[in-house]
Amino acid sequence: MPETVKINVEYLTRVEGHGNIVVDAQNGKLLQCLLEIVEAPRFFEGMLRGRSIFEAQHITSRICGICACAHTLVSVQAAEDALGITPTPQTIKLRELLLDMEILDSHILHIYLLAAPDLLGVGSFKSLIGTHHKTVRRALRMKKICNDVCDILVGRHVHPIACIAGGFTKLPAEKDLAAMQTLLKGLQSDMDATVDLALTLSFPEFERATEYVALVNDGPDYPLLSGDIGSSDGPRMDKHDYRRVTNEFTVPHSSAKFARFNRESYAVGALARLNLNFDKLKPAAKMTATALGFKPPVHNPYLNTVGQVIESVQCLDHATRIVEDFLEHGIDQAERVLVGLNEKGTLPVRAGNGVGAVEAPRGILFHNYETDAHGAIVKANCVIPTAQNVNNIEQDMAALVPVILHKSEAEITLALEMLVRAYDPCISCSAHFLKVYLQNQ
Amino acid sequence: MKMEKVLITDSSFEVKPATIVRKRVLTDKEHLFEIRLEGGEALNHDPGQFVEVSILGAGEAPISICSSPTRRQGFEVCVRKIGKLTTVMHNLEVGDTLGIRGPYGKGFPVGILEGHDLLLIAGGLGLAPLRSLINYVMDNRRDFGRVSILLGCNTPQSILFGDEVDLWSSRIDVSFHCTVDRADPDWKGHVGAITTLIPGETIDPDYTFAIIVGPPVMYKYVIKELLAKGVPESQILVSLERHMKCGLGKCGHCQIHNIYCCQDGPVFRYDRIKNLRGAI
Amino acid sequence: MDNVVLDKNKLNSFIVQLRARHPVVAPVHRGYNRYVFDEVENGDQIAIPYIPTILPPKKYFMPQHETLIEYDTRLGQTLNVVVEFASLVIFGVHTCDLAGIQCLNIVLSDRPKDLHYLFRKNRVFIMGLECNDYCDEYASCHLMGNDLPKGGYDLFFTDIGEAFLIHIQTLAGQELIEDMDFLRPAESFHIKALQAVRSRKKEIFKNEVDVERDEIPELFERGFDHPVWREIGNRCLSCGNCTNVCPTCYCYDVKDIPNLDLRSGRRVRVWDSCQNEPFAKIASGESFRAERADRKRHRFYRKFKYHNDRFARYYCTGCGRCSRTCMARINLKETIAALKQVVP
Amino acid sequence: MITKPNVAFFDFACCEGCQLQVANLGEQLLDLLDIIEVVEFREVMSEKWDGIYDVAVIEGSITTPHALERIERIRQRSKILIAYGSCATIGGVNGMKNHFELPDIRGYVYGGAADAYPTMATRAVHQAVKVDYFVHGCPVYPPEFLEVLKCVLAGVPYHVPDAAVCVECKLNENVCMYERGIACLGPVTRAGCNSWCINNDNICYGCRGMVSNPAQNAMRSVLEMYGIPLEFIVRKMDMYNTCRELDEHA
Ligand SMILES: Cc1cc2nc3c(=O)[nH]c(=O)nc-3n(C[C@H](O)[C@H](O)[C@H](O)COP(=O)(O)OP(=O)(O)OC[C@H]3O[C@@H](n4cnc5c(N)ncnc54)[C@H](O)[C@@H]3O)c2cc1C
Ligand code: SF4
Ligand code: SF4
Ligand code: SF4
Repeated sequence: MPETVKINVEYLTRVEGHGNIVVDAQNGKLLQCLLEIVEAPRFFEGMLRGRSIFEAQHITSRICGICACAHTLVSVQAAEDALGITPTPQTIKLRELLLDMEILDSHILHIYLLAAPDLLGVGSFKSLIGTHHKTVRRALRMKKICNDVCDILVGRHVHPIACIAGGFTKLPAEKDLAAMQTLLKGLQSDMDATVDLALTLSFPEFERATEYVALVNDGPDYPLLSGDIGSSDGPRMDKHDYRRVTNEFTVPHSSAKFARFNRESYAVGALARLNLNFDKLKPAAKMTATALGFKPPVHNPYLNTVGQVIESVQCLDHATRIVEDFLEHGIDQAERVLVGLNEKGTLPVRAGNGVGAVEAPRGILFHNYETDAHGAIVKANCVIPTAQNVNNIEQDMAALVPVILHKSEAEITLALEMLVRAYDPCISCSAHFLKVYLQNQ
Repeated sequence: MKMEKVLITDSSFEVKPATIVRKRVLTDKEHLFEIRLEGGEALNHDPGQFVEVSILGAGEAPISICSSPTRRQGFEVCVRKIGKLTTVMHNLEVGDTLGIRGPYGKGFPVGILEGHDLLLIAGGLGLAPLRSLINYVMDNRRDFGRVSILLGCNTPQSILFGDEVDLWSSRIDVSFHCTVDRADPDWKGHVGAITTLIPGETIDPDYTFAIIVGPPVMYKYVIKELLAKGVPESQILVSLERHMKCGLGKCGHCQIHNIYCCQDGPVFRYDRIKNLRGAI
Repeated sequence: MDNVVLDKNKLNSFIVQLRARHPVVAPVHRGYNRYVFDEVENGDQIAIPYIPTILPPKKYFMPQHETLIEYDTRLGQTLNVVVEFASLVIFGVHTCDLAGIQCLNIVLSDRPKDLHYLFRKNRVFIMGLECNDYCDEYASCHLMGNDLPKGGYDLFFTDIGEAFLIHIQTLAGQELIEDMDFLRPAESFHIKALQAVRSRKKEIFKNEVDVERDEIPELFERGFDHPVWREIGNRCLSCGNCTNVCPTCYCYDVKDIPNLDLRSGRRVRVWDSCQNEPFAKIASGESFRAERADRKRHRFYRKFKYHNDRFARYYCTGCGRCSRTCMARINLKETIAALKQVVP
Repeated sequence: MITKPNVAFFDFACCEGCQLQVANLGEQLLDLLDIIEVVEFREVMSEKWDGIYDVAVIEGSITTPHALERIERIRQRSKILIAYGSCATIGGVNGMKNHFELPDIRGYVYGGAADAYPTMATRAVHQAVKVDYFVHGCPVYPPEFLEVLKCVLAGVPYHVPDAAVCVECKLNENVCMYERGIACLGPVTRAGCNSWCINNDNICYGCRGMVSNPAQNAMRSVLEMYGIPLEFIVRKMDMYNTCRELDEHA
């Protein structure tokens, strides 16, 4: 019974980005329990300084290739907020479609390639190819379809091309919409099979109630693209007040910033969204939740993966409806925006301060740009979902370790790795945004 | 639009299947291959012509035929490893197959050369194409007048076809000189640029054809020396290397003004191209 | 042969009926100044009048990427020469582009023949369309003698007001429209209308540069060292646009594309451009047209001299594409005009 | 090929989007796995390998002394090393920070804690160790990646196209952005992406790096002609190509 354990998982695998888990327990007493973020810092916020607000999307998309569309969407939202541009209803619908595909794609990646190997007890998706060949094929097929839809809509999924501040440089023609519809239809049976797979998985039992934070709004739809900041513990806040929610602080062991709101920590992501907005799910997603025995509020972080399955159903459903709607009512091609128009200062720019808040696959994501009168960025701040979650993950680990301390070191390690992976952390993102404020200005 | 696909025959892009029957490592960069067309078919080439070698997956490349049509059943090519095709080719062994298109281009006009003195000048890998003519001349020695061979190389180690070079240099009916840019202690011969060999040659300008094959930089200087010796421009022949893709006078890469190196050349009379800026 | 008349309001039926036999490609408008030849389903999708399409119809004779050969090395080094093609009708080809196709026909049937090109050529029906007025200021079709039709089509359309007068030049063209009962035989007033169009064109179309066509060979004969080459060479970005859009450029590269199994694959031909840096570079690194001025000059000489010497025909049709697409605003008309200026 | 070559993927400072492009190949990935043996791919695999890598695929730029040591170690263990994605091949967006004084930018992002995060000027991988193959692009263009991989497996060089993006742009029948008065980096950027961005009505941002002999003076006059401030294009050029300076001074 190794009541004394020293765990040091370097370069945690199957998460996006680099993180280490450090646990130090002696004689049954937990001395240290950390999730270290060791990703090389990339200084995006610094690099944005002096750049045109119209370039912000292109640059910030490169923060994270996994949720490049979410960064794009939040960036254009913040830029439009700063410039005082209101997107058209058509633009908003197309952006919702893009976000649906992003979340779907990311969830599929996480469910099948990152989480499933643990749950099915193999080392990685590569071993799955042997043991669960069909499953792997399905996963790759689903990912490809999400990508193909994004290709049609914005040129590509990783670092989308056509989605810029103001709208889209290119709008789908009717045959493009028809192609998307066919693709999405083709996804349906694979989605059913995904739910069936989820039914066979069993998750570790562990509960720890925490604060859940996600976008909320008054519309009828499950809020992903816009809204206020909602919390399970407190009142609704305007997105411009995001700093009062995130309250970031640094800790010595991590290059990510930690966040806390009404309690010592809070969680964002699929679980948070479902705990706050479950009622707005479409019937298909609700039925999936019932089938999977998911009844909010859910306090088991491992079930984040189940939440992702439910959201995948929701996103597919929602995306299909958008495409059908466009097929019925047509797309106004006149709304295309011309890129780079502002090279000669043709668009009105102003000194402003804009905030974007979007539900990225891993949770609420904020971008905030302050511009000068020429539309150049003077200050930028980005708060990444994983950065908000890290604190909560450590709290979870601290609660979990004492309970499982009697197990073997390998078992403890696996349990912790699985816990961290359940949050689907995107460490590359969070390390890019270790943010501290201008000390000398 | 629905596309249909058909097989066609007699296309210029078709290749003749061929087999490597002998391989000799000349240096680590240059290998010599003897190739035989399937069914023993003769290539029927003239000295100075080239073939397009095809290796599926690696592409095609124009390679000079370096053997004389008077010798062997097959033909030989000497290949320097530099890119895709040439790298793959170096890895081929005896018995391996490849595809051949050609022979292409206008080679050395042996009919016209007959009865004349020959001054054969090769630099580096230029010896490969010239070797086809040299051996042709050796095999028909009495049809020609005086024959001199001038050879220039980087280093003694980079001399290609060493055994044959020895043979030529030992023949009494051939005058042979070799020079290297950089000598080593064992080198007994000449050191310096190939141009330095020319003044020492006894030339009867009216009866001499000078034939030059070498790297692009070499031509200008050698021609200058030859003209100084009084060799008429119409009796200086050069073989030019150009980027070449098709060998069919279409792809445009090898074009020099209005001539196509692959079809109108690679061997040219100097007087015909001297006014084409960039040719030499 | 004959002339028939197609009422403009029947263009749609015409296209729909054609389509029943062969796919039809025609100029379509794709946003800002972007005209392309693409497949159409009906007459409404066709953009007429139009300024020359970004790429000329040569893409249907010699596609940008074209499979020449398919192979499988498990079967040895033998290969299958294949042609991918579609029998189709190209509708609405301007006279300059008809001339372009004729130019390509000439070079690519010169020995050794390019069978891939010729195979497709024999399966394409060409329907020309007369320009009653200039497309824009870049054209120099009159100078090059291509503002009026000179063959190269199966059917040729002229807009004579309410209707198109169709000149039937080939039997194949005749057969294509045989069962179209909405076509009427041309009457004498139709022919008069055509003559009226032509005489109006005489007033509109004039030499676009102050040069006579017959003077051109001379200009190039003595213009090799003209400073204009250095001047445009200094402005050129070697983007290759001018050659890629030219209806008479046909330079290409050939390369192998193996499949993922690394055993089978294709040998493909891709358009190449003499303006590209590596075009005339050999394996040892020397480039024979390293200077942009040399490359620009080479392009112009291919249009106005080299091919003329070989095939007795200009390889510029006057379509204006190269000038239209050049971001550095290197203009063919200005270049010819400059060439005429004798330099002290 | 008798045995499948061992291939390992490593990431340095980057967004990991290029690795994701591998997963995005879809079922084609399974065909790929028929010809290579992926032995390490941290993003999606837990397995580690301690032998010699036949092929190491490197994503990301070298930005810390620790990374420099790590890439050197990987180089020693690899027969073939591929720089994969713009961060690796040309420094990419990470290079932008080179334009700020390092202490300045560190201070901006980390405030007082700056010293805890050692960093150095961003380097492309070839500016740290020898690189055998380059797959440019931000993100990489999957068909090109497969082309390069096939060359690697066949043991032949891959020639990165040294023509402008414009070539592909025209083959795809786009109207030139300059015709609309908009600056595009296509003319100085090397082709190979099939003019991805312009096909989607955006401009080329130069993510693949510059052609070997960019017409810099001509480019400048073009910008002048269209009334586009030079500083604008320089800024845009910097987005991906700042690390080029390290090559020039090398
Ligand atoms: C008439 C003629 C005769 C030749 N004879 C010989 C010979 O006897 N032995 C010999 O070793 N070499 C010969 N060469 C040179 C040989 O053709 C090139 O080295 C070969 O094409 C390289 O092919 P690759 O696939 O190995 O290289 P690639 O991978 O195709 O290219 C290597 C580099 O060379 C350039 N290049 C590409 N294609 C060509 C080309 N067709 N010609 C020149 N450069 C090119 C490319 O830009 C690239 O940078 C001859 C060339 C010509 C034109
Ligand atoms: S040179 Fe220019 S004007 Fe002449 S045919 Fe070619 S693209 Fe048209
Ligand atoms: S849009 Fe850009 S890439 Fe395309 S031709 Fe113009 S400059 Fe070149
Ligand atoms: S068009 Fe330019 S920015 Fe876009 S992928 Fe290609 S090289 Fe990169």
